[in-house]
Amino acid sequence: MILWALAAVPMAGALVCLLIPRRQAVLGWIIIGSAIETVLAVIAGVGVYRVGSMDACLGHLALDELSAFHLSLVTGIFLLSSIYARGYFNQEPFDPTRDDRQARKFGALWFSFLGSMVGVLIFNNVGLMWVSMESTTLASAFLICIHADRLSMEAAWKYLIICSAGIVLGLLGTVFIYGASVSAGAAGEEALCWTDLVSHAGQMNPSLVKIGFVLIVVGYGTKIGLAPMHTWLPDAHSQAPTPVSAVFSGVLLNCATYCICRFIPIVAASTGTPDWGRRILLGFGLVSMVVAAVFVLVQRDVKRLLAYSSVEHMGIITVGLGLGPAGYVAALYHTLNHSVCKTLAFFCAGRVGQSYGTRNMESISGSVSACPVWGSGLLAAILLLIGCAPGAIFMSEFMIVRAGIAGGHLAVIAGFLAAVAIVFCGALRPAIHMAFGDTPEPVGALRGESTVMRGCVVAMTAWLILTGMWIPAGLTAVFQRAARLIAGM
Amino acid sequence: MTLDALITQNGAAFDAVDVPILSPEQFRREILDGVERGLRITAYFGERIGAAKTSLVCVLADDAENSLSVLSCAVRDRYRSLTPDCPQAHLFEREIAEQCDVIPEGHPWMKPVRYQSVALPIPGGTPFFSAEGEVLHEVAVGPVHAGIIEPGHFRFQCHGENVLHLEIQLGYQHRGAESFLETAPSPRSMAVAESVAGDTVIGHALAYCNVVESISRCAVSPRAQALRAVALELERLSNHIGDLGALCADVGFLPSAAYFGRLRGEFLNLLMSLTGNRNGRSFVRPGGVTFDLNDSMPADFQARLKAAEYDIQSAARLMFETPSVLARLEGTGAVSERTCRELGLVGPSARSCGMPLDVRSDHPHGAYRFSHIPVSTVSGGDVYARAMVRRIEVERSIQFLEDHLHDMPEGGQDLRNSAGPLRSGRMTICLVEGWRGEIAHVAVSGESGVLRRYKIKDPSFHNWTALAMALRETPISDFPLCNKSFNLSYAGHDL
Amino acid sequence: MMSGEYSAILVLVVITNFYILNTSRYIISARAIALQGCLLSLLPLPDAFAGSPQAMFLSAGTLMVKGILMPVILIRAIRSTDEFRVAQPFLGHVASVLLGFVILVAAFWAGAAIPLPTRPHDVLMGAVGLATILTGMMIMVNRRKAVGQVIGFLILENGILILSLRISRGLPFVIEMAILFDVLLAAMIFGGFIQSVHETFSHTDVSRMRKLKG
Amino acid sequence: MTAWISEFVPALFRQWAFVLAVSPILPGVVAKTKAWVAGRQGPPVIQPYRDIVKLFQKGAAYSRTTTWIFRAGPVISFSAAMAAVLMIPIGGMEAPLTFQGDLILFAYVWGTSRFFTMTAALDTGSAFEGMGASREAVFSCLAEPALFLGLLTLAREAGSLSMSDLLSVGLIRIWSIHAPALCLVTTAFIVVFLTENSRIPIDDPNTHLELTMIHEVMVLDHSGPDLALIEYASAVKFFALGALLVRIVYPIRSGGFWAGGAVLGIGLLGLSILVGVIESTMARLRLARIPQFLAFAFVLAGFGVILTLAAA
Repeated sequence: MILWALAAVPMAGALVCLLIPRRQAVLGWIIIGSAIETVLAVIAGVGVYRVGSMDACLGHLALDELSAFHLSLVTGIFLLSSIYARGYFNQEPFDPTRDDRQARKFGALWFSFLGSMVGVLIFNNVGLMWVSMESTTLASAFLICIHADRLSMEAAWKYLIICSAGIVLGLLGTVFIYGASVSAGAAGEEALCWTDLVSHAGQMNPSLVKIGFVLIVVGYGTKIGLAPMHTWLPDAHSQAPTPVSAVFSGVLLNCATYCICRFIPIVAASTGTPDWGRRILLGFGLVSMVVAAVFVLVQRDVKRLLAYSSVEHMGIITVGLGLGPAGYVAALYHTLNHSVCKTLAFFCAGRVGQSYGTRNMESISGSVSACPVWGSGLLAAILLLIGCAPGAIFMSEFMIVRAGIAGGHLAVIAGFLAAVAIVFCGALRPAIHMAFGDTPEPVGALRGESTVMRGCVVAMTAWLILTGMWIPAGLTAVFQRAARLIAGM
Repeated sequence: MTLDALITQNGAAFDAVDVPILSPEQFRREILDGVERGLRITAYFGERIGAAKTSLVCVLADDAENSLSVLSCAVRDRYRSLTPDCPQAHLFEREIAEQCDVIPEGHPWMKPVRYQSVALPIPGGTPFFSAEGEVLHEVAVGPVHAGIIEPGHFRFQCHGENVLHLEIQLGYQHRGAESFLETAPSPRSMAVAESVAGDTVIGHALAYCNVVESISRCAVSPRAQALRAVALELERLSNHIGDLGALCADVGFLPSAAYFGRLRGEFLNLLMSLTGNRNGRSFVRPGGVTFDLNDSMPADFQARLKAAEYDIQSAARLMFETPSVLARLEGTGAVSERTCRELGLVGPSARSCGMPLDVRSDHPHGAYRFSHIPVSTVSGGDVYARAMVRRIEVERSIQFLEDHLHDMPEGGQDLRNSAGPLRSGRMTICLVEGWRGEIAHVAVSGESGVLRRYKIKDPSFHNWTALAMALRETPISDFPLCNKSFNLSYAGHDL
Repeated sequence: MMSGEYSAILVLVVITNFYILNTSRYIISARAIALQGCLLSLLPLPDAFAGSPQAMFLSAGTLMVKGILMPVILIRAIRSTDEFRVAQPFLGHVASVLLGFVILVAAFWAGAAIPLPTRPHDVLMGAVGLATILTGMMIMVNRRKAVGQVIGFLILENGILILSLRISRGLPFVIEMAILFDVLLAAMIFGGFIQSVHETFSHTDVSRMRKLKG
Repeated sequence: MTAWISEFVPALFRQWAFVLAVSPILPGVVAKTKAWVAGRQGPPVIQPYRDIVKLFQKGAAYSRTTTWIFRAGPVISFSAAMAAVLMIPIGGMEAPLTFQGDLILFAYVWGTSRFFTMTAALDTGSAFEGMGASREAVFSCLAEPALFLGLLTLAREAGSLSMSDLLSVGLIRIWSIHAPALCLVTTAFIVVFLTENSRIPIDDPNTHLELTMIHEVMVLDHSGPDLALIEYASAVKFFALGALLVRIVYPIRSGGFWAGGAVLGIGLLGLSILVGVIESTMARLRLARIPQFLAFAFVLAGFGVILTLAAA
């Protein structure tokens, strides 16, 4: 029942957006709709952890510990971004005749985007999961170029083409997995249901599964932003309106990682050894980290810097997924930390950028004094992102390193640490430059500030620092139960 | 903006002494300024005055303001050439040099335009552009050609199949048309005017008649004006359709070629019904026209036009929707809008570069003053664009004719008024949009009803250079196609 | 259906690929895509005659979406941008056709390596599917204009349909339909995007969009 | 030895007589078809015979710059054509001249003919003819791989390198197994056929535009009997390559030489009409696009090879 509701709220939300005449009302409705969805997701999540996984619609819709975790994260970040969007868009120049229509369009696409991501998470059938993933691309492409200027158009086109082509390879991989499933004796729709796939993965034709898995990693990896398929990511993230960037970086990438997680147990079971699939993930993860580390050094645009940081963190998560059960826990923890932290970073960067009228890091300086909340938020977010010590991200990276050393992947860990160190140095300098130094004149005043939003920033920062020092036991349990699913137990 | 020039209009006569005589330097600056502002040199010629003096006269057309400005200056035997700063003057200056023995100093490429006098080298007897290099080769074509066409020499500098440069040498057909017309109007001069270019009989005859009527202040009845427009459009139609057919034949696309070939005949036959011959000769005469349409003919014409229009539509659709034809036409022999502006192209060639130039709407005369034809422009400047302009113009001309025939002005006995003797010392500029483009006739009358100076400018005079430019970096095998797409007149150029 | 006809359909699919590689006119490419879609809709027919109503629906759905709707959307997008003219691809036509041939050879070699052939045409089908996928990718990379990339994408998508038929006689019905719907949606969004790109840039030459780097 | 001669010589002359009698009608049929499609009357189908007779009755003009090569060109190209037709089996019978590998001879005899036509053209020293020769060289170079790949497919399936075996009734068996592959090869051969015979869309035999011609520009300077030989040789070439195509499409054994010849003749008429229709519905390709077209033919033939290999 609650699964139906989860699916229905975004659809209804999108329709309602199209009917609302005024821009302010649309922006308000977005918050309300996301809040409803978040409440539903949290209720469902709590239910899953209390009672166990649930399903609906003849097993087509299902929610287990892994998807419940991601679902809560997705809806939570969406809610925060919706709140932020209101303030952010009010700062933009106002054009009543055009903006009402644009806001309606934005709202409808925003909800479709949310809906398709929820779809990815609640479909039990990996085929439908693919369909939802492809829909996220279609729904979000227009979000990037909501302002329809040349740069955002270019970014959106790149995003649309690269991700569509990439995700189609994911379909091909799914087809191979389906072929393997049929070879194991399954038939009809069940042959692609995840639960059934896992249960008879042992009888599947290993070579079909292997081909399929490689294609899946490449396909969904495009959407994750793994190098060398990452080229769309910096453009799309930097050109999209900031709330959209936050959602992209904070949850869209996670959804794609989630898709890969679903296939890990199948590969492990059918090839008979968990190592084969893990090696692929380690490889892609490390390459992404190194590429991102190199590009972080040469960035000037603050949002591009954050985008490359996303590539790096996705690499970290992928490496974590390649390190076995201990790595799964760390990767999931890192997923949470990265989402919260990157969202925070984009929020602050967007507001600071609006205030300075530029996103060029060299032109931004002294933001801590010019706009205290956002400037110090940005500093804190970047410091946390690059893994400064008393932070959640430091903790999760530390857990990954520990898992790697425990698993004997010393070379991998060496590369991992090197990349993290480069990013640390590369991002520290601009962060300090942006935060301190002389404030150039004039810095525009920010309109549409809300106490709620400032509160959110403070809360998010606090959360990140607190969980870095002390992880609540409940949270650990969540990660462990989700990791058990990835491990196929 | 004060311009030291006489502002006049198409077909208006004025006293020749009213034309301001500027100093050579001022003259030069005025022309350059004008061209800078977007005016075109429509005619530029010399007239000998006295023993060692030549008066240079330049007519600039302001297409936006529908006006013409005339300015002149007197030079002795040399002056500073305009061509380096204003490329569209290049051929005019070469022509002046051989007609009046005035040397434009600094002209980059002084060569004979025509075979004008024994003192000067003959066309083809002077060096050509040449390119040196191991991998370059030269191809010479003409003046005698494989097909039954007029004489002209083409010299290609090629790099493999691609043309680096094409130089066109004409002038083999020079007959002295201008000097034949520098007399009092007579039946003979009418025949000369009609033979300036054999395929533009109506156009040149009309221009000549406009000149005579304007100088002798002879009024032409509305019905005669209307009939002239009908004849002019029929000439345009038959030639445009013939060109479309020839383009198809050149790319080896037979169905449309055969179709257009037959349809061209339809329009020639219409012209014959109107004028008594398929070329439209002896129809336009000073003071009016020689034949009228009787009561039943407009309806008959309309019916025939309707039928032809339907056939043209289907043949054109076949041509413009066959991929193999389009592949040949598109992107072949492109002339950029800038080149078009610099060379001062006219007619369909200019309109295919997106320049809305059309005498019928920019400088309307006769019947075009009352009923307008929309200007048809296409962008791209390639063979496709030139073909497309013709196709659109065919449609619009037929539309124009149908409307026009529907309400022809009533006419009485004044179909052909008598043009009196020419008034002396008058000058006039008459522009006509022939099917190839702007035909300009400029005349100055002398004493006792004689035309003292008669200057003819056929549109080909501007457009030949465009063919050379179109060929650059184009495979030499596309030359015939490009040539056909311009379909310029050798005789009109050579006069 | 007889075996010769079945392989003839696959051969025709490959020929349409080459035809698209060879042409520089987008309207014609779009028509070739339509033809390819129609050919694809014939592929599930043997199963349909063998008594599978789902295969029948799949065939009808493919015909509807890939044979009719998508090409119509594409052609409308091309017409709206007013750019039917030749845009030289990065790699010349001769080179791309020859590269397509190399891809074909490679696809035959690799197609034979796909495990589990069960039916007589599986080798050919696997090869054709792979060749179509690779050709689609090549076209996406090689074309300058937005429309060209979309055409490449649609060919890629067609290749995956063939390969899915090869591997497992098509995905489960519901999913196949969902994918078709998704692809249709994608085509519509691509079409809309091409128009917006045209409005914003007044051309659709993707190779000239290179402001975003690094 | 004598028995062989008594068998070979009549067969030889019978073949020549047939080819010489039939071939000139084919261009006539093409012209008639084109005229008919365009709604014209057109020249009579026997016009090529008349032209050849007329040209033989005329004298020839030779430029002072030319040498013996210029005069040898037409003779050699005609002789080559006559030699090549000896390898064509008519009606499924053995050809007068047949041995293992005559396939390659068949292809290269045309090469010789082309070589001498080109050198004769270059011998004139005219820029036009030089251009024509260079174009001919490039395009025949590109057409040859397609021809060879196609023949290779057939030879592999027939298990023989002889034209007579290749085009025997064994083809029916190959059709039953490799129908798609043979269709591809046939299509490629049609392209090669159009190229070798300089027909639209490769070349326009009727154009008078010397700058765009390929084959015709090379023979601009020939006149009289030389031109007649060239015209005759090109008709024979049309016949020979056409016979190959007709045989592949319609590989039925029909009793005896004359019955087979009749079938072949009808097939060639059909082919001529097809060529006429193609010429009437297509524009000529831009010169720069011809390699693309030929590459397409090559790919088709290559695909045929792959299909037969994959099926094995």
